[in-house]
Amino acid sequence: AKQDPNKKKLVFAIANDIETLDVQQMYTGYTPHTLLFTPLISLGLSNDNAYPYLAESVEIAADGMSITLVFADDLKFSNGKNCSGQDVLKAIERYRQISPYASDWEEVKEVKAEGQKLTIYFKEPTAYFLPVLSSMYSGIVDVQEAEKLGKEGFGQKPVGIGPYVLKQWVQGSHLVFEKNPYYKDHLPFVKNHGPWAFDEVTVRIIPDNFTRISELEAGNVDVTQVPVEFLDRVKSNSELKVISSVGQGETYLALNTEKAPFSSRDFRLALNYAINKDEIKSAWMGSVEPIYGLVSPSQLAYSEETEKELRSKMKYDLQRARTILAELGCKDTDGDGYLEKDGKKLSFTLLGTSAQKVPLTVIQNQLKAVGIEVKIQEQAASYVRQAVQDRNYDMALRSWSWPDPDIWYYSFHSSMGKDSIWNSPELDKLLEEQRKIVDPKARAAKWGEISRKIAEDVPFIPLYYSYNYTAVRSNIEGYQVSVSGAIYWNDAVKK
Amino acid sequence: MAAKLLEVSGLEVQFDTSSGPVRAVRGVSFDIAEGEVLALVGESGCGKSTTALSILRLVPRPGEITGGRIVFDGVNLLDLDECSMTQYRGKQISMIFQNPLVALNPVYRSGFQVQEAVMLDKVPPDRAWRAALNVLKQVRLPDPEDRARSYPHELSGGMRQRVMIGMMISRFPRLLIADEPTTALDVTIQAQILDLLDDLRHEKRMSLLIITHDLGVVADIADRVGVMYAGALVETGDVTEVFEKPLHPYTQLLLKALPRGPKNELRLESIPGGVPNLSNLPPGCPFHPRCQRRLDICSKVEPETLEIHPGRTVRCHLVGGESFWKR
Amino acid sequence: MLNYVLKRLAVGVLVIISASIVLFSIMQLMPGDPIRMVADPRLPPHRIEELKRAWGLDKPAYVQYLYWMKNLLRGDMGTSIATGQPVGYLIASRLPYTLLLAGTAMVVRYLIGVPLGLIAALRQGTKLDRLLVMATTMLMMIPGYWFAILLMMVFAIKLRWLPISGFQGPASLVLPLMTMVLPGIGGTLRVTRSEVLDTAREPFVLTAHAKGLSARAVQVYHILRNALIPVTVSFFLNLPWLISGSVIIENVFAWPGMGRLVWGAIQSQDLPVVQGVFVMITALTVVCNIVGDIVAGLLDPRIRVEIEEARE
Amino acid sequence: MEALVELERVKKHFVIRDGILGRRRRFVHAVDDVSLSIVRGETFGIVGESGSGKTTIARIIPRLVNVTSGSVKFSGIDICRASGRELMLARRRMGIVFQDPASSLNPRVTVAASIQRPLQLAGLPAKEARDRVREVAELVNLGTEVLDKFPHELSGGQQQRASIARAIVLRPEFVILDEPTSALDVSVQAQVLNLLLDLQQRFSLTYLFISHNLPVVRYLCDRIAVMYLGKLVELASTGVLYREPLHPYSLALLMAAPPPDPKMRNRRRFILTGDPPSLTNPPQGCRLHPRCQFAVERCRVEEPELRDYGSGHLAACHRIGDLDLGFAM
Amino acid sequence: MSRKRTYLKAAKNGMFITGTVLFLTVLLVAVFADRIAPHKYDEMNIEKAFIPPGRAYLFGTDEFGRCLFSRIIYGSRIALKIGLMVVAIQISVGVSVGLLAGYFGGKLDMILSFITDLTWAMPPVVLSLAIVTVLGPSLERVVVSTALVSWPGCARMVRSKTQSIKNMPFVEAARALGESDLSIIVRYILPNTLGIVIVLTTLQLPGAILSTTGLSFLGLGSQPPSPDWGLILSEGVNYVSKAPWISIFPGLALIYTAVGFNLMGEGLRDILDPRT
Ligand SMILES: Nc1ncnc2c1ncn2[C@@H]1O[C@H](COP(=O)(O)OP(=O)(O)OP(=O)(O)O)[C@@H](O)[C@H]1O
Ligand SMILES: Nc1ncnc2c1ncn2[C@@H]1O[C@H](COP(=O)(O)OP(=O)(O)OP(=O)(O)O)[C@@H](O)[C@H]1O
Ligand SMILES: [Mg+2]
Ligand SMILES: [Mg+2]
Repeated sequence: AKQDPNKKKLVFAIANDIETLDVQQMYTGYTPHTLLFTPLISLGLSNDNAYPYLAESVEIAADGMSITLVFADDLKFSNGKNCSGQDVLKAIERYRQISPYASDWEEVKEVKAEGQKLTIYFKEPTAYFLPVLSSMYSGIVDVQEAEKLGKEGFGQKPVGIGPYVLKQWVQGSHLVFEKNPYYKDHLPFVKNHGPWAFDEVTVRIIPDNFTRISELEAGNVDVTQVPVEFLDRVKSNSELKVISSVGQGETYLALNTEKAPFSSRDFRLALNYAINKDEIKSAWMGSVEPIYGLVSPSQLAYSEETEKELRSKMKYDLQRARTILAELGCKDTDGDGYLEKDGKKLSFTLLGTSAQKVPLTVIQNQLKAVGIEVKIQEQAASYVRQAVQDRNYDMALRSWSWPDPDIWYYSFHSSMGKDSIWNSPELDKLLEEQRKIVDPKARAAKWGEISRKIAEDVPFIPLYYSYNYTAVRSNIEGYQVSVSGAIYWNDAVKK
Repeated sequence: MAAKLLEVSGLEVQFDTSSGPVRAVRGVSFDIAEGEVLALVGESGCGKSTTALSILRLVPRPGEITGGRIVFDGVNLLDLDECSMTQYRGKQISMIFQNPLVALNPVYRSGFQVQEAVMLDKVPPDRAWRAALNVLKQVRLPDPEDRARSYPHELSGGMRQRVMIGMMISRFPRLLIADEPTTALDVTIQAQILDLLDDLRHEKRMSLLIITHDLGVVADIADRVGVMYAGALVETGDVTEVFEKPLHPYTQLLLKALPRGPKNELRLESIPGGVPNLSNLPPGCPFHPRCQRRLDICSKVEPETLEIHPGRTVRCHLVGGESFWKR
Repeated sequence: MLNYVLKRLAVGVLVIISASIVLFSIMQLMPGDPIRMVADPRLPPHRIEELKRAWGLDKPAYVQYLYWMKNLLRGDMGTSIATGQPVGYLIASRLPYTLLLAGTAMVVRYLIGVPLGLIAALRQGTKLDRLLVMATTMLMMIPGYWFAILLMMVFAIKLRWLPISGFQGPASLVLPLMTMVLPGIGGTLRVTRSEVLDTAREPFVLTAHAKGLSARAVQVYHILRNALIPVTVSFFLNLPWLISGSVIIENVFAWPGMGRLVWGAIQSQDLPVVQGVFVMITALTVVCNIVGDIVAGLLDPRIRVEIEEARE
Repeated sequence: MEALVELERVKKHFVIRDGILGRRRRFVHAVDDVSLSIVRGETFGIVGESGSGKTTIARIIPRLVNVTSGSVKFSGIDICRASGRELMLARRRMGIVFQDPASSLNPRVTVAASIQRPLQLAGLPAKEARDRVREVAELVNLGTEVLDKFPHELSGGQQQRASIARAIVLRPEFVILDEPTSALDVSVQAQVLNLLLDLQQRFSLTYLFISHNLPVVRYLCDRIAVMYLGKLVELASTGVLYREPLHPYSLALLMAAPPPDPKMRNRRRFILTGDPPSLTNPPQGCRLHPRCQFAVERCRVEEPELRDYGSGHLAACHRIGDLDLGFAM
Repeated sequence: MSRKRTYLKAAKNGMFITGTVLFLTVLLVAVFADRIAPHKYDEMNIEKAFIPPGRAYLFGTDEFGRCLFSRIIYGSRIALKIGLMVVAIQISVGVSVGLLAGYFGGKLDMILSFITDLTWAMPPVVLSLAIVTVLGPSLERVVVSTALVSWPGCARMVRSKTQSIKNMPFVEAARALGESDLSIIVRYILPNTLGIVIVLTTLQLPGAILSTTGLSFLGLGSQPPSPDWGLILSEGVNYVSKAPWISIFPGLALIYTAVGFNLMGEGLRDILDPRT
């Protein structure tokens, strides 16, 4: 019997238009990039260790001063050209030159290639480096080809090493991929190491949620992200399966600590007690989980104890918030329902993006309950960032996602200049220390210390980390999912 | 006297406007003989154009012919259906309008507009074009070949009016209605057009119904004249008779209101007041508020049309009855 | 005539340049910069400065503009900061879809709107007339997103007659087309209706009747012919408007058009793309205006004279 | 005899700009080298075909348009060079009445307000102004009930009387009447003409009366100027002009309007052929020559000058003397 | 045309009456919003989220358990404010430009006409997107930017009307009386362009409301918890499958108001048209 041709096809749908296909030039990566470029290593299904992926083996020196990657002898680019350690080195050099994130490699002292072996030497032990190697940004490009095609040309016709190669790209509409016959990876937890079971993979760009979910339900899309508003609907559909994963990172409420009354720790503490994170969760249909520390469960260096401890200390307590505010001399003198301090009404702006409408509105409402007026201003994320940098704000919702908590380094360390929203010599020291701790347990403990320090000063208020939902058609089986939501399609088949 | 070509009797036209019905034409009766020129005069808004349009059954909405008969060559036009009426328009009766700029379609060449008319008689296009040129020559359009290829806005007022006349006589109608054919034109051009109309009428043996408010034009071209006031025909008669011995006070005053010499020779007789509003006519004779010789009856009963002798009628309480003979 | 067009084009170029300056200034006023718009927080400050320098964003605004202009004259519209792709390529790959949708929408809209307007005018004051006007008014006022979703639910999801989104052949065109066309019909209907009514009141129509043309002939050759002049012109005046005005529809139907491109570019302050699209649409507007004038001139000899006189 | 208004070699060329940025210019010689003077107390008539420059002259005198060259004097004041204040004062001594009564009054204000406005501008106190308005309204036979109406609620005759009232409310010496009756019905025209005569007698006004209706001009005017394509072709006192017109165009005008008398139907006619040519491109030589049956070669090349043929009878024609155009009218 | 006739025509014009009635209801609702609405527009009750329309909540509740009926009632104030503000700005810019260009002509006209053409040629959506993105989202900015790109139509119309009025005898007479240019523009020309301006206003109002809604939809307009219909609509579409009523009711309210204004404008046009 002839096989249904549809079974040999897989269709993804994504919401965002994609940028260049050159992973070394892009700012943000999406599904198409993962098809074309395979990361050097994998953090595994539970984000606990470094596993081989594109590299045949990965070895971290005990002192944390170097990482050695070995590649298969028959490693080939998607155009069939052999890829030696030297080629990988060239790709890394190109990355360090042109990628916006070249600074990820700043702590690297030297990279040496020897046959199919590549060794990365650090200036100091570098714990945070694994996520860099495990991200698709570290995908290997054919530098020779890139130089031939030029920056722009290569972005449209990339040559790298991934399970698929680009067949067709209709701007703004969809991309079609076909199998890369030369592909081979070394993931330890999958059976199939070649291209996947699908002859053709399509990635469609469908910005509107309603439309995307409708396409999914109609059977025209196999895999897509599900916005929480559509979760009920998708879950109730027996043809679909929902994979939920935990986002790596958190959303927090940044406070302008250089400006009264946010310069007062007690005031910030009062705000902390006034905000009910559980209510945000329920208003957002459970799609987020309250967080009190700095590390979310799917990140490296997470510690449950720290989280528990901080929760009991920092939990929502309306009464306490009111008491602190009263002690600070905030009083409703004119009976408008809002407090005044020194004759000035407590009225602040709250910046956030339009995607954060729910938490913004809930926080607005909660602060109203303690007598603080909040004016919401929805802005693009970069404006929020700029406003925070310029200290031109009262409160702002900010968030980020990265497998390693080291990302906080960029928000705190004094060397970040204006990007550092809060710093102190002790904090600087702690942040530098955690970078060098290679042992996961010890590193988690260090992060506990940092979290507690922050909870003490309350320079900002951690709010939540989010769940991500991905719908996959039920007739697709065999894929594996990591805690952070990465899906390994190697063994997947369509029934 | 030649046979009557057109007989209009008791014509009533009403406009249903938002401020109530307007009786634009009230019981108008007149006739035109073959080859005769009848002029209708009267002040603006007294229903002259409406009367003329009624004959072609082209009274625009919201106007409607509500009564009377229009007998053309023995056929009551008001009984015809729209389709047969089209057979009369242009072929039997045609009409030229006051302002030839707006009365010609700006997007077609003037020659085509004549040709289009000729082609209605099942004439093939090329012959129709030649016929059109011929007609334009007859109406004394200079350079007819050239002008026929011009668009209306490229022609002067006089030329346009000639194209218009050409278009309307191209199918040899038996009656030509000319609604203020010269009002929009300069006096020197007016003279040319009047001359042309007069010539055509003789050459083609057309009857002519000319509508104007210029008594000079009437005196110049008409055989007979009808004077209208507030939708009614108040006096008809032979031109010389009416001009010499007007019977209706309105006609009399009108003739005296015309300046005929320098100011120091005579003072103009002015008629007090203005033309009444047709939607709100005074009771009785519509002229009575302005009439210095009005009787009691004038403000109560509208006078009947009185035929003094064949072809001479008047509609006034002062004429006929006892009061007339007493004077 | 050619001379006239050339002169109009010259003014058009002036308009385009001024428009691009206006937009450039507006975009300069935006707080933040395109690099920050697209980058992760992982990007440290010194790296941002480096990238800005690489893109020439550290130069004074007028230098940036002149540079952009210089490249434009060489036919190079620059490179998108956010996506790293050539702007010319981005626009070229989106324009056909936009033109296909907007162009067809305009044509269909007029094909439906003009006859309906004619019917309404000929039946002026009747129930049918009122119904047509009312119904199209309602259509005109329905919020775009709403309408799009409604149509999608009915025709694509419930009835499964049409594809939901994307472009997979002519059938995909139907829904976006309907969303664009239906609200527009009202406008076309009204223009046609009032033009026909106005023309019907013109004295030359009376002339046409008086010379013995049948009612149908008068309607076709004298009323319609003249009334269609402004209607045709409005077609060309509306066309560019439609091209820029479809962000929402393109989003809903995942249509790979310019609206989405420019919307994304504005959000990420991708100046080269915004400028490129803007200039493109402005140019299209200018050209459409000129074409509209020429068509009007061809249809209406009175206008033609002005054009020809201007030429000497 | 004192000249109230004096025009000396007045030219007015309108520029019609077109092309891109108005680069191309064409000239309309609306008034071309016209000299005339209007004597205090007289009614001076101007006749001529449409577009011959009559209205332009009317607009030149109060400087509603600036002359291209030449000088305009109003009671000794050089209007063309007058300062703003002088001009304003001079303008207050003139009144203007236009042809179209319906658009002569601001449709958005009442008739009373329209008439009162000049007084207001002249700085009269409101109460006094209102009295004056009532006074003037009586003069022109406008009932007080009419004063509070809007222009469109009035009949044409009433509208025209209202605009006459506005023109004379400042007690001017000089009134410009630009075809004041041509939009009116015959019966109403007589009312207005009588009113004008009355006013002239009472206030010893000087009129400039523009019209193309010959009988009316003859009725009202003491002297008449005939214009053709921006040129003054003949100027004479009314009686003289009617008795012995010198210029063929004057004759054509006089003969063109048929008298309201059927007996005159078979009078001798003199009809100009052809249409008036374009003003942007007037014919060489005598401007009338393409339409004039008496034209000879000289008329085609040489432009005739305006010459005095005795007792202020001016005419510009090469063939005066060769022809006898005298008809008893 | 007398005033009485205008009233009569208005009384007989079905479109105008329907439009006026629709508009008046919106106006009344806006004025008495606090009395009509059973809840405050920002009163949250997260346990009561997503209650479908019914007895307890006429239009149901939204994701925060806010009463949708109350929000829409309060929203009418914003809708009217948007419409009137956009049109006010647009008309005042358009009218001034049109009057100046039309009256003075010459160089000034050339410059103003060029600016008008320029604004006309620029894609309005892109331009107002850019403006609002620059200034940051807020209702006022959306309003201003929408108005700033939509005045050329009005300017053109007023310009040509001014050109025709300025040659009317009554203006000429005014000049002869020594009226200043400013006085002529204000006293003589402006009042006479009022007719078309009024018609234009009512016809542009719904468009103004709709286009600001479009911008709100793209997240550029009012900020939460404002009961702006556009905002409710754009928030509601997220829940279009879970709670369709959140987006349906503001949509209906929008259509209701827009159709009201539109019919009123069309009606007014008929009424003020002297030919009918
Ligand atoms: N379309 C119309 N709608 C309403 N009333 C009309 C219409 N046409 C004419 N009338 C009325 O009919 C009356 C007669 O109009 P008509 O045009 O026949 O007068 P007229 O004598 O030809 O006037 P004029 O000398 O101004 O041409 C007018 O008073 C007018 O009120
Ligand atoms: N503002 C202007 N711009 C350009 N041309 C003008 C202007 N005003 C008048 N003209 C031209 O000047 C010429 C003389 O016009 P004017 O109004 O003085 O003539 P007229 O004798 O009063 O004519 P009518 O009898 O039609 O009123 C006309 O050809 C006219 O087109
Ligand atoms: Mg008439
Ligand atoms: Mg004039």
